[in-house]
Amino acid sequence: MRGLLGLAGLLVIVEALPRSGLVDDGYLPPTSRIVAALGDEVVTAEFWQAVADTLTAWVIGLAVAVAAGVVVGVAIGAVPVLRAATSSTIEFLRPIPSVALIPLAVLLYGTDLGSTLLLVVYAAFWQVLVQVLYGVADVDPIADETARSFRFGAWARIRHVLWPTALPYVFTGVRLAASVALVLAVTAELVIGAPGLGKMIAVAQTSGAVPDMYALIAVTGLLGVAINLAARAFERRTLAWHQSVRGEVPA
Amino acid sequence: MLSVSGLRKVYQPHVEALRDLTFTVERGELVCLVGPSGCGKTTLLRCIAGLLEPTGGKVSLDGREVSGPPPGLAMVFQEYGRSLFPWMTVRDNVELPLKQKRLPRTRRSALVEESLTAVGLAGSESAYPWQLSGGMQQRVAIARAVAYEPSTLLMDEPFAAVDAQTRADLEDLVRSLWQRLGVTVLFITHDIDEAVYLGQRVLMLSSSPTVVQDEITVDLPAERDQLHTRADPRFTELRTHVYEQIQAAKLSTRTG
Amino acid sequence: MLSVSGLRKVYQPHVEALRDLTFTVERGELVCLVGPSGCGKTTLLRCIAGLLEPTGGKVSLDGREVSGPPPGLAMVFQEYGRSLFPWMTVRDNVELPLKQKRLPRTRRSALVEESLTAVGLAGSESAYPWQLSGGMQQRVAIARAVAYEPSTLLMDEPFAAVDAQTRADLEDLVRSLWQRLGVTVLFITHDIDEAVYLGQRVLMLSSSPTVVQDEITVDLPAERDQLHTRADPRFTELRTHVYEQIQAAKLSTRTG
Amino acid sequence: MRKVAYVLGLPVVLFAAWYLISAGSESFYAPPLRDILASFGRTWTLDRLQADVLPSLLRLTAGFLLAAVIGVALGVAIGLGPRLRATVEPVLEFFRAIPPPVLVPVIMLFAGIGNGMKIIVIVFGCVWPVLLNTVEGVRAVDSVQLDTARAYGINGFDRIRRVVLPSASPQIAAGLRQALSIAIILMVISEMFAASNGLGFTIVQFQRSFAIPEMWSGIILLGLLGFGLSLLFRLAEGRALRWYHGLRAASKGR
Amino acid sequence: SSGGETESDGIDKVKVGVIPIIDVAPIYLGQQKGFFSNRKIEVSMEAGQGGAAIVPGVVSGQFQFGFSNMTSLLIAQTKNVPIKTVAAGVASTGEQGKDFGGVVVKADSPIKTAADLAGKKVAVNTLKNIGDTTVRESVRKAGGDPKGIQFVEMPFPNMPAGLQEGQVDAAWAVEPQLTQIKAAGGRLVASNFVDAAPGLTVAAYFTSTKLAGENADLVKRFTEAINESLAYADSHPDEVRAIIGSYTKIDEKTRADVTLPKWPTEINQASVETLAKLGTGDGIFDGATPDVAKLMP
Ligand SMILES: Nc1ncnc2c1ncn2[C@@H]1O[C@H](COP(=O)(O)OP(=O)(O)OP(=O)(O)O)[C@@H](O)[C@H]1O
Ligand SMILES: Nc1ncnc2c1ncn2[C@@H]1O[C@H](COP(=O)(O)OP(=O)(O)OP(=O)(O)O)[C@@H](O)[C@H]1O
Ligand SMILES: [Mg+2]
Ligand SMILES: [Mg+2]
Repeated sequence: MRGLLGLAGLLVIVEALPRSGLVDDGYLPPTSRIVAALGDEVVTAEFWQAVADTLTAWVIGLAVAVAAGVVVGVAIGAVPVLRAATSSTIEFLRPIPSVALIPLAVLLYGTDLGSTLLLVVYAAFWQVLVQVLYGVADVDPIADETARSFRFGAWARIRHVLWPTALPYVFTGVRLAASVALVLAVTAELVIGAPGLGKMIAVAQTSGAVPDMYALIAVTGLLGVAINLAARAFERRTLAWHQSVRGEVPA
Repeated sequence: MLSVSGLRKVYQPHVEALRDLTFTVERGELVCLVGPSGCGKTTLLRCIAGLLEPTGGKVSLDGREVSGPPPGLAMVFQEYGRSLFPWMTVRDNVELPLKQKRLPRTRRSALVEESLTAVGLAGSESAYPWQLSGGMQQRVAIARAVAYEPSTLLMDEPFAAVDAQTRADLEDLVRSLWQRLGVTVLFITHDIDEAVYLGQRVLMLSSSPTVVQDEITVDLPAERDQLHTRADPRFTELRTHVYEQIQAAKLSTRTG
Repeated sequence: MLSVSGLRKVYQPHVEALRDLTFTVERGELVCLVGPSGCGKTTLLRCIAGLLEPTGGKVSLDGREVSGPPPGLAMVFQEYGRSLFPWMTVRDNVELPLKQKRLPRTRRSALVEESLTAVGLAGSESAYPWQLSGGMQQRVAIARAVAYEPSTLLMDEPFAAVDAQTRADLEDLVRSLWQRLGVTVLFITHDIDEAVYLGQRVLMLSSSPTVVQDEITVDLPAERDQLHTRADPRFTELRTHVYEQIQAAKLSTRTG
Repeated sequence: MRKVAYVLGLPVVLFAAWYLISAGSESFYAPPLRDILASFGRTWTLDRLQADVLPSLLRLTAGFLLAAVIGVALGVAIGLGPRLRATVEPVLEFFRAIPPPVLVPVIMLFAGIGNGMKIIVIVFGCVWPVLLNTVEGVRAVDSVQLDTARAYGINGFDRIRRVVLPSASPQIAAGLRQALSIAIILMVISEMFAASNGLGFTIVQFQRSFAIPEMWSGIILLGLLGFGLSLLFRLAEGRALRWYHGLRAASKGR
Repeated sequence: SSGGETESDGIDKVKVGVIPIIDVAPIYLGQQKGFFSNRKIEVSMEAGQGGAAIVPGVVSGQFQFGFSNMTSLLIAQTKNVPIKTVAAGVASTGEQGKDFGGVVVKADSPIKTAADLAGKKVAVNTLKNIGDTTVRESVRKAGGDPKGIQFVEMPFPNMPAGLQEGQVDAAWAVEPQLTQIKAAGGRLVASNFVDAAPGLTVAAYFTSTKLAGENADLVKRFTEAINESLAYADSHPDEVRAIIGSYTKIDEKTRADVTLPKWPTEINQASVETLAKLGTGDGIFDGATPDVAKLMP
């Protein structure tokens, strides 16, 4: 409910800024005009096709990145030797921007989904990985010793001690990765021209169709909001035991 | 048989927690360990459980040197709160080690129920540890160890947070478990009466740098109960002896 | 004056920790609180400290209703380990509340040193809490409260993790502090002897749903010491009375 | 010795593999590593470093620090106030999902085309991991620690400074670590627009002018830069979080 | 996959990497008119943001053909990128003040002629490319000194705002931004394409040398189809204005107002030589000299 208030505030500001003449409405149109443009968009099949294309790239890319990030992160985090051996490589690869890999992606996949996926996975993977690494390091030694004293095997320790401890970190990682994946899906479409929202934005941009451009940008933003809502709901269910969730139940 | 010989532990950079500990505990024996706060009792227990690598000397259980947690061992940690998994209910906390032992489901539920009832927590199975009081949490940790039916049981001040009456009940629980299953028990406590009431022997540690200061054999009858045993004049004698030894341990370090 | 009237606390969704508690503690009084594990002692203390909102009834200190932690209050938590800040050394942990009180630096160092020495931790100032044994951690928490020179002192099983000798020393520390500063003390313990030895009055809580089961005034002389007071026949009488009351409390709930 | 072996081991193996596999490459866009390395020395001369890498580093530093401050400050406020969180979270999520390349032109409307714009772009991109991690870290502060602070009258700013922030610091460190590499990425992206110097600009320029070995050498330089910065970061983190690493290792047999 | 996919009925599927701007209207028109399918080519357009995606796509065979500006192609040639032009793309109208690209300033700007641009901040979409070399030429021709011009990179869509807000003193814009700026009161001070060379070929369609070698027939048919499209577009401006609406979001009014470029069917080789000379003089080829002949079909 309160969240709607926040969004409403944003809408009001965007309406007021151009109307008051603080910014030229040719460059930042008021909310009403953006909404009108959005209204024109949502009735076209092309628009929904674009949303579907973007979401497909997003879902697949995110799923691959999260799965890989978690598996690699837990493996590296649980085995100190692996961690020591890989950390320099990870730090080397991490700051390489996905956008710099665009020629490589196009080389391999053209404008297919593969191109977008390559960029999405590459960028989102690190988000999850780093969070998992920090989460794994957060295991309470007493909890771990308890598990060891009862002779839990490696797998049981991962599953029952390490994983629940890392879970809040993983959630943050997934939320970060979710938006990064969306950002890169759109960027890849924007630059490479793979079908999707990004391509539509690019077209609107080069055509100087400003309200359309903002309407499409708003759609990406709203997708982000929706994704976060889902993530939060899921978190409330799975982390009910965690201080961050239980602390907020009114006492 | 548990044997500790020449055990030394130095924490980095230079806290010498244990200097030189040597003693043995027979299979099926119940030995209590007392000593001043900070003398290294917890450190000792961790070394025995194979959780901590000693700086010198060695620990062996049934002839094999301990390098990791030996099978059939259960431990009640002094930090009971942190040793319970907050993401699991009480039942799951108690049941998890049994699952690791691959016990069948029905056996598991029976053991869980039994042990929780024994510590007076029947009815709290589906609460989370952080919804319980300190004493209740400690009892969950005890129930977990009891349900495990260990062959070696290490307990680190396991009754520190429970009231007198519950404490007496739990003492009797440990003794009956010990008698019934023939488990080797090493029991750390601050309560001298408790040490004498429970143990067959009481080991007294000096304050840091720690050695075994003294030990007594508790020559009370094997059948003990809260009322009569504690009223036994021999009981009073023994506890006075222990008290004096500890006093002496403290004084010796205080003066030099 | 601290007054608790009709206090009720229900944890969500439906654990009734406290049913109806009413009692008062005079300014400068030392009252001990005993009760079975899980009966709501900690809950009560949190309500008094203004950390927890009661479901019903009210708590007032010196006539003002408590809605947040009142000034001049110090508390020793049952979860001593978690109440120390792991990112600060022992010294900083003890000193932090004094900084909040805006005491000058020299006064602060004097208080820190004094209180750490009193609990037997001189020399561990620059260790981190997690480098200390359980009992030592608990004593840091006590030192922090003592150094604060509070006007109201709430202690939740503060000596649970220390050995018998240290415990006796700390008991005397609390009594001397109380006499010297005239502080109001509410002291939770599981040790009935301790309650009688320390308190001017002992409040006994029933088991859950909790009410005040009974209370006794400890009519022992104000000057107490470990040897003579505990040998006093009146002491034995009083502790027996308390013991029986608690027993009764337990039984009453067990049977119905 | 061992440490050095760990640090260099895998990269050496990977580079060797790349070298061998690419040795006979005919592909215009994936030239042999030999050529890339040869162009590395030629390309990244001292002048180049000064003219292009230095300004980039300055913008990067400014953006990263600004993001850290904003992320932590906002994160604490949001983490401590469930109501505030409920109100602003959707708006933040909204902005978080907008791709920086789309946003750059919009930011240019307000911030012009100078360094200010580039720094804003960096901040806008890398504030999120700091913010999210701070929020979560703050929410997860141990209740007993908070109660202790309250009971002793440690309130307001002091509570945040002495209890909330240190307690959340391990998670904040995770966020800063993420932000650092994102800042590098955004440095490149921001320099793709309206720049006339900078590492990102140079790489894009190489790409556009089909100087492919040079472009790859730039990407390698980016990696090295990231590696170097993360080394610095780890040093700083090791100092600031010494208590935490000690605490977490406390009983791991040391 | 050098030749695209050939269906069993002999139809070649061809992907063309284009930028979704007015310049490529003929290929869309040709597709609509059936100039490609007549020649058993099924074209589909892949709209990328620029050379970064199109050239690698063509080189790797992901796209069979691409669209790029001439200077970029010349740069590629100096680096031996294996590509070759196959057809003309778009050309300047050659009319001063009536071209599809030009340098504009704000109405109240002190800049009156191209010569005044010396020492000023001028926006171009990419540095070291066709924009800055041709603008320099305009300044030179107007008697100014192009050395002092400070070129600033700015995406075309941002130029109206950048000019308005004073972020730059002048902007080299193309349609539809050119019309937009003029509508907001902007003033044209130079037609740089016209100044650079008569009938300047601004952009061209190209393919990889590999495809040109392996599937000369396909390339030939594509060239024929595109040439037919170019000719058709050049003579049917109304249809061009209509088709632009199908792949861009330029509104109807602007579509009616924009200046359309010329679409000759031949690459004006002399103009390309000039472009190469200008670029060499400005140092955008890194000291190399492009071999125009090698690039030509
Ligand atoms: N992680 C550590 N790093 C450094 N010193 C430590 C560490 N853990 C324990 N010590 C030190 O080792 C000594 C023994 O600690 P230990 O916990 O074994 O004592 P204890 O006998 O269990 O005390 P208590 O009865 O108070 O629990 C103490 O002086 C303590 O400060
Ligand atoms: N956060 C919580 N959520 C739900 N129930 C709780 C919570 N905290 C405490 N309780 C319940 O309230 C009751 C009283 O708890 P409290 O901690 O006050 O007991 P106590 O008297 O301090 O016990 P002990 O002597 O064992 O410390 C217990 O039954 C406990 O399960
Ligand atoms: Mg201990
Ligand atoms: Mg309690």
